[in-house]
Amino acid sequence: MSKKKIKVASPQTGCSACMPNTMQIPLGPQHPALKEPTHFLLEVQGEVVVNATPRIGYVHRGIEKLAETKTYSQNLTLVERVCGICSHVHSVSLANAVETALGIEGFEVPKRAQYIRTIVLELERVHSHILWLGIAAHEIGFDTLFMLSWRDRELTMDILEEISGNRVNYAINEIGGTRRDLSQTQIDRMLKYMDITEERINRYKDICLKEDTIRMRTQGIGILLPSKARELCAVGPTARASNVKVDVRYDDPYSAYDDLRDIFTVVTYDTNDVFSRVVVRIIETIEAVKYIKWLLKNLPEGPVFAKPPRKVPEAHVLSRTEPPRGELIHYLWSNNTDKPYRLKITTPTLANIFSVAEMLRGDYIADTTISLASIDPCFSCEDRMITIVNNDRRKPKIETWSESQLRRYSKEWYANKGWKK
Amino acid sequence: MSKLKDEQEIVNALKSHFGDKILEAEVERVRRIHVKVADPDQLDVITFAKEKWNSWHMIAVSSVDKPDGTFAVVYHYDIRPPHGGQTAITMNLMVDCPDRNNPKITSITKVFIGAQYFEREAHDLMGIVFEGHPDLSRLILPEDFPEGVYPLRKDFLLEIQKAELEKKNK
Amino acid sequence: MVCKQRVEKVSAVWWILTILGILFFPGIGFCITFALIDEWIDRKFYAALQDRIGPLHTGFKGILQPLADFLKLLSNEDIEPEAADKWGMRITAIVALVIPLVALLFIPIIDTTGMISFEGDILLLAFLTTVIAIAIYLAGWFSANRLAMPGTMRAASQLLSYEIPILLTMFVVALRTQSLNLADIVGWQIDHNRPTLFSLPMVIFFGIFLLSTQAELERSPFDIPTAETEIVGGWEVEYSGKKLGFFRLSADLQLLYAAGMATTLFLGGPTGIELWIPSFAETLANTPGYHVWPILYYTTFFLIKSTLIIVILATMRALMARIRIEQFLEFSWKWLIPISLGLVIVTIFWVPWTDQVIWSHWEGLFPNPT
Amino acid sequence: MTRPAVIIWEALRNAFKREKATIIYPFEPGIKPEKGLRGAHILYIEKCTGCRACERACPPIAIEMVPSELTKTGKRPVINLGECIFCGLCEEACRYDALFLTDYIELSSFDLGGMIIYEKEPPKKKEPEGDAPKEDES
Repeated sequence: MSKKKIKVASPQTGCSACMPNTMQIPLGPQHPALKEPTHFLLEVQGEVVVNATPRIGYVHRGIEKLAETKTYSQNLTLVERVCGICSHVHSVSLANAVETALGIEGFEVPKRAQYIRTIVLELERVHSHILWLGIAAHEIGFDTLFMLSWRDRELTMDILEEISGNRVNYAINEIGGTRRDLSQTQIDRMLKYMDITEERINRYKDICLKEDTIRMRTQGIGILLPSKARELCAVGPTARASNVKVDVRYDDPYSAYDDLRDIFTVVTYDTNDVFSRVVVRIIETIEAVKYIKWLLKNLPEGPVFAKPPRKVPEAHVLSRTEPPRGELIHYLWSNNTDKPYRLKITTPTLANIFSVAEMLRGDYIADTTISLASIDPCFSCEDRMITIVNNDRRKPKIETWSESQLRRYSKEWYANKGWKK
Repeated sequence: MSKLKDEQEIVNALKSHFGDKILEAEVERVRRIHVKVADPDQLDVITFAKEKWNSWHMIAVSSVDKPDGTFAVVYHYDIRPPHGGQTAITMNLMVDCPDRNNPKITSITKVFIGAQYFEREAHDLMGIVFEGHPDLSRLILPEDFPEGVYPLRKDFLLEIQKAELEKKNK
Repeated sequence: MVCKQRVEKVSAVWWILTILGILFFPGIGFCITFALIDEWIDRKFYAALQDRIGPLHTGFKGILQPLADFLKLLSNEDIEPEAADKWGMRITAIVALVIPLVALLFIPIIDTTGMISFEGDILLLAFLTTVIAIAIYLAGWFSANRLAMPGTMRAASQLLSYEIPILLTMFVVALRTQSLNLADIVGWQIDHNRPTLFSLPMVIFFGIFLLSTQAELERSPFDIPTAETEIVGGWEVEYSGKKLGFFRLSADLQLLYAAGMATTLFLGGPTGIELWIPSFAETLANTPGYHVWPILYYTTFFLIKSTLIIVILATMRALMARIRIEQFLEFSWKWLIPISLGLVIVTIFWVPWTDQVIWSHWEGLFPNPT
Repeated sequence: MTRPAVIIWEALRNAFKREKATIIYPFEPGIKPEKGLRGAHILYIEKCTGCRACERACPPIAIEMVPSELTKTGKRPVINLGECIFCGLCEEACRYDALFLTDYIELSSFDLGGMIIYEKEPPKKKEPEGDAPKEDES
C-alpha cells in the first residue's frame, strides 16, 4: 500500500482525475443488472469503489419538446409513455395541471373520477413496488424471491388490465375525468384480489425481515445519511428510508388523497441503508393495499367525466405528484390555446441519481448494483434524435435526424437490401 | 381568505425582509406562491427561506423560453409551513435572464448542492449558463451534439413544427 | 471381485473393452450424456421450486434442452479480444473440459471399482480438483478484461478456500475407512453393511461436503465469481462460442463428478441391496450373462443416488441470496475449516469407540442373514 | 431471530405442486378479461364520412386519409398498426360510430406492410367490413 493519501473526489463535482492504484470499471450503458441504459464510471481499488461518475441521457426522447406540438388530450397519451411502469401517474400529473389551469374558469372534476384515478395510482404503486422487490432480489442473486414476487404481481396487473383495457399504458385518464367507470363486479373482484395480494406481501415482509442472507447483503451498504439526503434533494422512498419525512401524497395532497389523510401514514425507516429501502417499500405496498380497499369501499356515486373547454387559459401551473419512485413535477405554461406552451417534466430518478453517486462511494463492487437498484431507477427522459456524421470528406457535417427521417432512411435501406416494404 | 393564511404569511415575510428586491410576490392558489426576483437575489431568498422555515427541499429547476424572447429560470422550492401545519407550500421563484444571446444566471449550487443536476439539465437543453456551477459538462445530450444548438428553445423546430410553419406561410 | 478377474486377463479383448469403455460406456460418452441429463434435472427441479415449469419443448419435457444449448454454443461465432492471450484461452477451455472427464473415470459407476483404480487415487483426484481451480483462474487472467479481473480474483480466493474443506472431507473418509482407494472405500462400506454417512461426524461432513461442492461449482447462491448482475459473468465474460460451450459442459461434468464423489464417499457408491444383504453381491456375480446384470444394477443405483445429490444441490440453489465474497470467505476460514479440523480430530480419536456403540444399535435393526 | 433459507418450505411446496404458475401461452390461452381490451381497429366504411376527426386525434400520426369513392368527402382512413399506440382517441373522436377498437390483440407480421390495415379499397357493398384483420400469412 502506498503512503499517498487517497484523495476522495469532492461531492460537489462528482468527478475527479484518476486516483493512484485505481482501476476504472464501467457500469453500463449495457449491463445485465441494468434494465435501462445508463452509465456509471466506477473507480475501484481492489473491490472497493472510491468514486462513481454518472452519465445519463441514453434514452433521451425529446418528450418535452414534442409535447409542445400536441394537443392536451394527445399529450396525456404522450406523457404516459415517459415511463413504462409509473405511466398512470404521469397522465394524472398532467391532467391535474391542466385541470388546475381550467379551474381558473371554474372547471371541476367529478369526485368519482378522482377516486378512480387514485385507485389506479395506488394499484400502480403496488405493482411497481413488487416489481422492484423482484428486481432487487435478482440483483442479490435470490431468484426464487424474484420469481415468486413477480408471480403475485400478475394479480395486480390483471386488475389493471381489466379496468383499463391495457396492461402498461392504461389510458384511463382524460382531461376532465376518466374514460371508464368501475362496475360493482369489478369492485368485488378487486377487493378479493387485494386480500390475496396483502397476504402475499405480508409473507414477503416476513421473508425479508427474517432471511439472513438478505440482511447480509443489504444491511450497512448504500448508506445515505439523513443530512446528505436533504442536501442532495433525495425524494420518495429513497429519502424516506433515510428517515426524512417527505411524501407528496401527504404534504401536497392531490386527487383523492385529501380524503385519505386520516388513515395516511408516511412510512419512514431509520437505518439509512438498502435494507431500510426494502422495508420502506414493502410497508408502503401494504399501506397502498389498505388505501385501495378504503377507496373502493367509499367510492362516491356520480359521473366520471365532465366535458372540459378546448382551450386552456393562460397560467403557470406546478403539479406535484408522488409516483412509486419519488416525486414527479409537471410544470405547465399554457397560453390560451389547445397546446401547451412549455411542459417541464422532472422525474424522480433525476433527483435521486446524485444520491446514488454518494451511496456507491466506499462500497464494494458487489454492492454497486443493489445500491443502484435501491433507488428504483427509471431512466426515461427525452428525444430519439440521432447525430450522424456524413462520410463526405470534403464537407464533413453533423446532421441531426429526427425519428421520421430515420424511419424513412431505414425503409430505404431495407428496400435496397431487397426486403419487402 | 382565511384558507390561504399560511401562504399569505410567507409572502408578507418575504416582502418585509427583502423590500424592493422582490419584484413580484403573490399567492397563486392553494399551496402555491409565486415570487419573482432579479438575478443574484435568488440566493438570498433561498437562504432566507431555508433558515427561517427550516426547509430543505429543492423540488426542481425549470427553464422557460418566454414568448417575449427572453429566458426565465424557475426554482421550485418546498417550504414547510410556518406554524407546523401538515401540508407543504411550494414557492415558484422566477428569475429572468434578459439577454437572449448570452443567457447567464448565478448558480444556486453554493446554497444547494442537490440542484446541480437540475441546472446541468437546463444548461444542456436550454443553453442557460449557470455561473459558479462546478461542472457544466453534457448530462443528457450526446458529446458530439453540435455546440450552440439547444433543443428546448423555441427557435429549434421539430419536423412537425417545420411542416406546420410551411403550411401557415402558404 | 469382478474387476480383479478382468485385470488378470491382459489380452487383446481386454484392451478393446477398456478403450470402448473409456470412449463410450462408462467413459466419455456416458458421462457427457448423463451430465447433460443432470443439468436438465437440475434446471427442472430449480424451476419447480420457483413455481415455474422449466425447459419444456425440446424432447420429452425438454430433456434435450441442455444438449441443444451446447450445440447452439458450438455453432456460435467465437470472438477473441485483441488483447487477450488467444492460445491461453483455447487451452484453458480444453483443459477445463478434459479434467472432469479424467476425474470421472475414477468414480465407480458400473462396478464397485472405477475404470481406473489404484492405491492412492483419492490423492490424484484431490490434485485434479485443484487443477480445475487453477484453470479457471488462468481462464480469467488470459482474457484480459476489466470485468474479468475481479471475477478471477474472486474465483481464485473462493475456490482455494473451499478446496480445503473438500480435501478434509475426502481425507476424513479415507481415515475412517483406512484406505486411500475409492474402490476400497466402497468395499469397506459393503463389508460393514452400511454407507459411511450413518456415523455421527460423517453426517456433518456430508453437509460440509455438499456446501463446499456448491461453492466449488460456482453455483448460486455461491456464484460469486460469475455473478451476472454484479460483474457481468466474471471470469467467463470474454468467452463465447465453442469455448463457452466447453466451459458450460465442463460445469455439467463437474456437477456429475461432485455428485459421484458424494455418492462414493458417503452413500456407498453404486451399491444398493448388498449394503444390507451381503450375500446379494455373490448372487449378482453368479447371474447368467456376461457382466450385464451387475452393470445394469450398479449403474441404476449410481444414477438414483447421484440424482438425489443433484436434487439436494438444486434445492440449495434456490434458497438464499448470493452473499458477498468477503462474507463468504470469512464463513469458510472462521467456521467451516475450524469445524472440520476439529471433527477430523474427533474422528481420529473417538470414532472407533462410538462406532461400535452406534453400530450395535444398527445391527439390531438389520439382522445379518449369515 | 434471523436465519438463512427461510423460503425453504414454500419452495418445496411449490416443487411438488401439480399446477405451476407458468402459462404456456401460445399453446394455452392466456388470461384475458372478458371485455374492454384495446386491440386492432374495425372500420365500418359505410358509416364513415371521411371527416378526418380520427386523423386529427391520433397522437402518433398512425392514421392517414386516402382518397376513396365510398365516403361523402372522398376520403377514408388507413390505419398503420405498427405506429398505433392503441390509446383509443380515434374511437372517441369518431362521431359517426364508424371506427372501433376490437379486443383482437395478437398482432404480428413479418414485414412492415402487414401491419397496415384497410389499405385496399373495400368493395362496394352494404354489409360492414369483415371481422378483425387477418394475420399476415407470409
